[in-house]
Amino acid sequence: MQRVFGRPKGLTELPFHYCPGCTHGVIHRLIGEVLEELDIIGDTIGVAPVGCAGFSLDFFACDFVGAAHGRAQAVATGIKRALPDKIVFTYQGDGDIAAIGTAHSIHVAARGEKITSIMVNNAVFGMTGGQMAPTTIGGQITTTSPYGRDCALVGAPIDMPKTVATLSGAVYVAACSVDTPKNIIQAKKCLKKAFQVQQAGLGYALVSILSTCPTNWGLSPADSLKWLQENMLPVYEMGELKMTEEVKAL
Amino acid sequence: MQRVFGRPKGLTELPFHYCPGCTHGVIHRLIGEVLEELDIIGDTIGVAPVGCAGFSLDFFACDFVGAAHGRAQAVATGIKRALPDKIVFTYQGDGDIAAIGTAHSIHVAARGEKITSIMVNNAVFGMTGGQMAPTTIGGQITTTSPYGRDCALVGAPIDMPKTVATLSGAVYVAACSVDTPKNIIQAKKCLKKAFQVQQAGLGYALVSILSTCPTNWGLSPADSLKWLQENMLPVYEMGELKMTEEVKAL
Amino acid sequence: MSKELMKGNEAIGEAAIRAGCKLFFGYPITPSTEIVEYLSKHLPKAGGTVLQGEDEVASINMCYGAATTGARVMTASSSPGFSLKQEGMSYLAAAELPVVVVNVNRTGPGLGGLGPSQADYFQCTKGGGHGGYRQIVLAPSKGQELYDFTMEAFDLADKYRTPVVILSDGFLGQMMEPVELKKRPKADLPAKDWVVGGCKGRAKRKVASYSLTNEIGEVNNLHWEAKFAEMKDSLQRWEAFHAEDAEYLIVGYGTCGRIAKSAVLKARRQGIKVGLIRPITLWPFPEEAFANLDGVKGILTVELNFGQMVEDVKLAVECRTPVYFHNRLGGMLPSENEILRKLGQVFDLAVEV
Amino acid sequence: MSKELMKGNEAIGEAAIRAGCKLFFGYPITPSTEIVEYLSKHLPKAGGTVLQGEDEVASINMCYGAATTGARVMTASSSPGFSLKQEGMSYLAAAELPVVVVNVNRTGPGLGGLGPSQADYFQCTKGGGHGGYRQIVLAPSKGQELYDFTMEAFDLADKYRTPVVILSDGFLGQMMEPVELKKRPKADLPAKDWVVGGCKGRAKRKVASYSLTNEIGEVNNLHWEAKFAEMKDSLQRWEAFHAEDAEYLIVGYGTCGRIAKSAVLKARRQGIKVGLIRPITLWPFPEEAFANLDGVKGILTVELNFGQMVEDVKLAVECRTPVYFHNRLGGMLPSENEILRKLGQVFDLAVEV
Amino acid sequence: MAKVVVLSEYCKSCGLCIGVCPRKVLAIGDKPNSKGYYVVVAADPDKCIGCGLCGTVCPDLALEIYKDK
Amino acid sequence: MAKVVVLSEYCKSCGLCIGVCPRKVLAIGDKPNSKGYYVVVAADPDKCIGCGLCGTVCPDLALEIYKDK
Amino acid sequence: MMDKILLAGFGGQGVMFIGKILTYAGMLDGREVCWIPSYGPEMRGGTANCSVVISDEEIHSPVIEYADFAIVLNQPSYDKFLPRVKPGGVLVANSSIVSTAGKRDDIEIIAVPAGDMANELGNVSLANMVCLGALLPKLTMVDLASVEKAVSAVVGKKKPELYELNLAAVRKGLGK
Amino acid sequence: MMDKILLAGFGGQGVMFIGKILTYAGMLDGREVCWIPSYGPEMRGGTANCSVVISDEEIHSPVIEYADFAIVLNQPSYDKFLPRVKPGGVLVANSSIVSTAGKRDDIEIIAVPAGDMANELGNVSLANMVCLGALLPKLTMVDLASVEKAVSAVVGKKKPELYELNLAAVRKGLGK
Ligand SMILES: Cc1ncc(C[n+]2csc(CCOP(=O)(O)OP(=O)(O)O)c2C)c(N)n1
Ligand SMILES: Cc1ncc(C[n+]2csc(CCOP(=O)(O)OP(=O)(O)O)c2C)c(N)n1
Ligand code: SF4
Ligand code: SF4
Ligand code: SF4
Ligand code: SF4
Repeated sequence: MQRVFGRPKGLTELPFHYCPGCTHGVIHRLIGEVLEELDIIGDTIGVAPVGCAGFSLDFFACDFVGAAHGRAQAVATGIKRALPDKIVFTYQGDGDIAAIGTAHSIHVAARGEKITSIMVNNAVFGMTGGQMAPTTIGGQITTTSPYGRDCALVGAPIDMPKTVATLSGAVYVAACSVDTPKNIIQAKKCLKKAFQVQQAGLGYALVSILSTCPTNWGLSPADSLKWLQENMLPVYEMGELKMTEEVKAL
Repeated sequence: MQRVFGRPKGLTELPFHYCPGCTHGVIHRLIGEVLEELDIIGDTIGVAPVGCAGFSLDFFACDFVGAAHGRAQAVATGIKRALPDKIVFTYQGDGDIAAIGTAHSIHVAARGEKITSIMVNNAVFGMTGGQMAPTTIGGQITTTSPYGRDCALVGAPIDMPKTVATLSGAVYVAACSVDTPKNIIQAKKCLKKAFQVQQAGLGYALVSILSTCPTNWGLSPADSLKWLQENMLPVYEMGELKMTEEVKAL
Repeated sequence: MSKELMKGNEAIGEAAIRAGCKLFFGYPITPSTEIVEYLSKHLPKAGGTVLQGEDEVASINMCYGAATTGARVMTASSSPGFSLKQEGMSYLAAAELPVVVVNVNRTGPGLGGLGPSQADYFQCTKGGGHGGYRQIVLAPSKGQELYDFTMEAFDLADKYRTPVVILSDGFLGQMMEPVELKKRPKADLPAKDWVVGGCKGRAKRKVASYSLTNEIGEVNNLHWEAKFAEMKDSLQRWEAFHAEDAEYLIVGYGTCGRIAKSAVLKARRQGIKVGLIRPITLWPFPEEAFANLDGVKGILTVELNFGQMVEDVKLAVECRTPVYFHNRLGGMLPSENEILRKLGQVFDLAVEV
Repeated sequence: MSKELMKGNEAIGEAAIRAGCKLFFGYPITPSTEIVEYLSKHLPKAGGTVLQGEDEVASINMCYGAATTGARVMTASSSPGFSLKQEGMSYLAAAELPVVVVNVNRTGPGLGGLGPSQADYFQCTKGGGHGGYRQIVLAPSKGQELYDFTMEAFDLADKYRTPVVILSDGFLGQMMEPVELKKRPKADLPAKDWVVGGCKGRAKRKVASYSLTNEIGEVNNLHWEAKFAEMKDSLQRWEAFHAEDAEYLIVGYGTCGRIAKSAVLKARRQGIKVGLIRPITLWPFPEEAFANLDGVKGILTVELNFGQMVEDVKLAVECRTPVYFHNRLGGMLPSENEILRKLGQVFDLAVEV
Repeated sequence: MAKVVVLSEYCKSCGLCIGVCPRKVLAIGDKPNSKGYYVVVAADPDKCIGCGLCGTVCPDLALEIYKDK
Repeated sequence: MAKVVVLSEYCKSCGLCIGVCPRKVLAIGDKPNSKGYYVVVAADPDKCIGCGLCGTVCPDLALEIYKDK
Repeated sequence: MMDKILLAGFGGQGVMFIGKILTYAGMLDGREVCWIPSYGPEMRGGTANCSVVISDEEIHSPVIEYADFAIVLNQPSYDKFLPRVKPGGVLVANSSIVSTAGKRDDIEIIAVPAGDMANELGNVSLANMVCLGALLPKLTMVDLASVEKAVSAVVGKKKPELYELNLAAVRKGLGK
Repeated sequence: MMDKILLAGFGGQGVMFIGKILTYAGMLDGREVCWIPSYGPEMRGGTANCSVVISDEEIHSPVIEYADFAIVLNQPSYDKFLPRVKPGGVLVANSSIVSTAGKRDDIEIIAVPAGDMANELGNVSLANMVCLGALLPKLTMVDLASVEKAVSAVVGKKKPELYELNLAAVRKGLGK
């Protein structure tokens, strides 16, 4: 018999340190597969900021740089400008990319920085224990919205990909989810395209992925998927939100 | 004979310190008139960050706070949260609002902070001597784009109001210009509405205004207006870009 | 009065509410997060507002804005987040705005770890932001002090129109101890006749921090210099623990200060005359505590860093007695025995641990 | 070799290009702006890249990224902007990344003014970011040194894998002086076997600054502590100007240092034995310059701040001779006569100005 | 009847008002104000129709317009 | 013929694979791994059709799937 | 007098909880108390531990170099904390899942099949309370009465049935 | 020997330019030189000034407390810098727009109708060069030849006609 499914070469052998059922791991696998399939493991530098994925430096088989919270895209910009022929990607949480990293998220897109960003949206600050994020859903209870997020006071959740899509240097913006096998397969396609956009030097590519945080949501892994489907999917626009003609032609 | 035009009560008697022909002054007048007409001089706190308008603290007749470069909206948020019944506005350059202040520009809009922001877009960093701003036009020569802004390397200019308009807490977003009497009158209407939106407590309002910088553009005041018309107007979308139903009903 | 068992961070939050803090702006960061979490739960009930900023820069500038209105306002963070606030701290000092800022020091530099550290001592007391301003820095060493000093910080901030830093650490912040929720007597504070809020019925006001010319800059700086000098003269505070007859002094603050007390007691039980100076104000540094060093044969400074306060100790001691240094790093803490051992070693004493 | 007349800021830019700097990330701020402007014009011609960050935080983190690849990289700013970079500075130090950072000190705190100042001394040498890291700080005092030290800064950064700060001020940055555009001899530097760039043909690498546990944190910090100690031992540098037989020493760096030279010469002409110690490395502070104070009756430290380096002077002098202080603030400069007058006053000397 | 009044200490001689005046009332004068700007003058005052265009574009509020009501 | 293999040291017992398996092959086992997780086992191994759904949803790459080709 | 107690186990085994109960118990008895969690960016679900100091005088150093008492609920905790008990001290191990093969002669090791005993009470997650009960007779600063008060204070008000269950576990551990 | 020169006027009057010419002149003559602009967030179009030091030995303090020479091109500059010339020094004023009514007896004040003279050359903006010419004979560290070299170096290459014009103005100021 032949192995038809297993660990991709884009990942190291190290077991993930994520909580049981946390879909950060699924996204890791997809990226690992893309790196392998595009044969770019040896030419890629990943950047991880702080957050649950902050220690993912060890999980990917490519070179990796750890950045300060929110700074992955600025750091990636520095790397890409120094090494324009290499592939550079960032792996960031929603807090990272849509709270403290907002300015960089906007400006890499405005500049058309030739990097790929992956935003893992789990509607909370995971690593610090489940505080409200800009992406927290209306009414959602977190440790800093103990009475439920009050959109009248703090605004409705940000749909970051939509905002980023308004910027001319963002040539590919996709919003996916990893709640079902079907969506997982779709997410992989988007991820792959986001790396191909970079290989072709077309501009900035962002893939946002809805992900679970069973620990901070206080739900079982299975219930977390359900919660995502019921609460996040209706709020966040899904699909390939933006594709320039050049990207379509890829 | 009766005075039919002159200095509004919303301004102090102090002559402006702006360069000859700089349209910062026109915008000041419009705001001064709005403050007077809405009878809110005594209830308003303005916030000016650093930039050519950084010393405008002295020019308006209302209370004023000087903020660090880029921080006007965060400071205004603090003031408004402390004094929800007062009128709070920010007067910011394009560098301030679209470069260093980007994160705050996005998040006041996301939160629907009940303040009014005025963005004066002159396509350069004026006060520091005419460096490239995120709003600098493609090909435009500045001291940090001495060979003309190369959009392939640094991206095309940001149309900040359009990006801000994607955020749900931004209920009124307008883009104006003060290059002609007609546009000046239109700008005043938008400014007035932006303050009325705040009086009605509806959410965040942003008015972007194209303005000249004869000094750093190296043009006469009259030629500056022409340059604005020929180079900026085609790039930046004009008009009331976003108005919620509630704002329309005002 | 009955006591409540609370985490250090929670004690800070509760003290703020009872001190009349009406606004809190902050961005979560371990190990300070319980402060914003506690306040998110309790401040709204007390009529106040908690707003999570989009980052630390936003948060400190929201504090700046709120403080210009005269409202009592606080923020809290931990080392990397505190670094991001440094421009804001400088602006607060320059605009003379009363804001209470908590730094729950974790170990660095860079991302570092979450363990306790005192490596932000210089950052709080000397460096930090640009422009050479000074700010009051209070160093609590237990739950009750976290509570008391936070309360007092609001009064000090208002009295001197200055930011006040509470320098805590991850150990103090996470530790649960019983805290007596005292009421603070109303302080006699100057009227806030400088705040903005609409100029109806009075002349317009402005709050800002620029100097149009060098000449104005000099005048402004001379004003600040005088104010800092006044604060330095009137605010020094410390705890002297068995220091009267001490032949050897330990100097330590915060977590190190309280651990050192156990070392002092243990040494005393062995007949060794050890005492402790525990600085409470880190700025102004309590130089006065070292005015009389008669009979003191030597000093051992204990810190969780590469050696920072030890410089202030040396400057205060003015070479009248030798000053030694002991440290632990990276989130580790010294034990009382370790301190004792070091004491024995540098002063050539027979100690039993 | 012929000289070029250039502004101090331009000299920095030119030196960077000739030192092989390939990337510059910065955000304009007076009075540092000519650096980014000069490089925008000239670095692309030399095959390099200038990118204006969206702010200072972005810029320093872009530097961080570029440095992980081994490229020579620089940024420049001025006091408020430098404050915003402090988290980044701490990360650079922790990840041990060679980056040259220019701070053209202007007067603060807060927005302040554009005049020269030395109020960021502590911020550069001690405080700044969190975590108690140390970084090399070079203090040029004229155009030629701005050029020379900038070149050298790149070598030092690579040699020690550390950020290096050039602490200039608005006066030095704007002043035009002739500069000899020397070529720097190729330094013998360690191989950059730690850089990222794609792991093809080798094991994967990572560059980061976290400590998963306190135990790891301690190990990391001990490593840094040892490295800082080594730098402290081997890097101290200063200029001694008529110091051999001096009875009175002035200590001043940068702009104050050069003004003080005129004061020294004027005093000497009056037969008063005055000398100058001009620290060139502010960190490590040149303690060795004060090893021999025989015959020195007193020291006068001159600074453009409330008194910062004077603490390092006192620590170095160890009470062997009295240390006095003179300052100007807010963008103002002392004249040579003013320094002389102060010298006469504190040491009770008859000076003619 | 309409009248335009120049507040000389405010005028910076930018000339923008001159360009918009439909009746060519205004011109750069030959007397500098205390700051050295050659301020605008109503060279042909009687032609003014009080349309207000000059004031609308003046960045320095150097113009007042009076009208019979 | 298909086979699912559980790499026990990777499994965290989250159970997601169990939910998606169309043939109910998998179940939580009764032996903890070195970290204390009761790892999933192929309770009914012969039913496996090698569809790969379990592997697709497994966040920890604890499953390998083998097939005859 | 001062009891320094280390408590360790997997996340989810209720280590922090028994720490807090002990601390409350001390406080309600008028003692000085101090509870310190371990804290790190460790994998969630990893080992958790906390320490408790209960004393009749002010607690200066809360750092426990060597503990008087320890409760360890799983194997890694046993291996890690065995050397941290001071000679003459007492260690309680949940022998349902901990092998106390690694031994020390200078301390007392109490092996309690707490998991099984908790199971008998219908809830394996009460193992922590069983161990607490087993340690109680050794402690000098708290006793059953104060633990009862503490459990009542912490969970009693809201969930009386939980109070009963927890105390049953404690008593079972105590052998009562 | 050391010439300390202050130069002041409106922005746009070319104050910085003559400062740079003097500095270049000194450098091309092998002197030590130093040029320092004033710098402030002042209103654009306000007063600008710079100082130049030319010396045959190293210039340590570039700060000019009292100047040996000054050129002032407008009234505010005259008023501001008159007291900053040291006794025995020389001040050149553009008397076309500067009233030298405020006097000092201990310095030499040279009133040159530089604006008018420049107008005669067809360009009022050459007033700065006229004043420079008027000061030249008083300077110890630079002379006409070196100024010629400097103007040539600064503007000569690109715009020969500008070179001629500037030098004509200097010569006119010199009275040649
Ligand atoms: C400057 C700074 N501020 C705050 C933090 C604390 N912090 C670390 S990660 C994080 C947010 C984590 O949320 P997210 O980015 O959504 O990632 P997740 O953990 O949910 O995967 C925060 C606030 C920090 N490390 N540095
Ligand atoms: C932290 C910080 N960075 C940079 C600066 C320098 N600075 C002051 S204003 C400004 C930009 C001015 O441009 P803009 O906001 O567009 O306003 P304008 O002057 O054009 O009206 C800059 C870069 C500063 N004061 N503080
Ligand atoms: S805390 Fe949430 S996001 Fe982080 S690893 Fe656990 S489940 Fe995943
Ligand atoms: S520099 Fe430009 S924006 Fe600033 S006042 Fe002058 S013309 Fe206006
Ligand atoms: S009011 Fe109209 S007509 Fe009169 S001067 Fe102004 S623009 Fe001309
Ligand atoms: S527009 Fe105003 S400032 Fe300009 S010339 Fe006319 S009156 Fe003067």
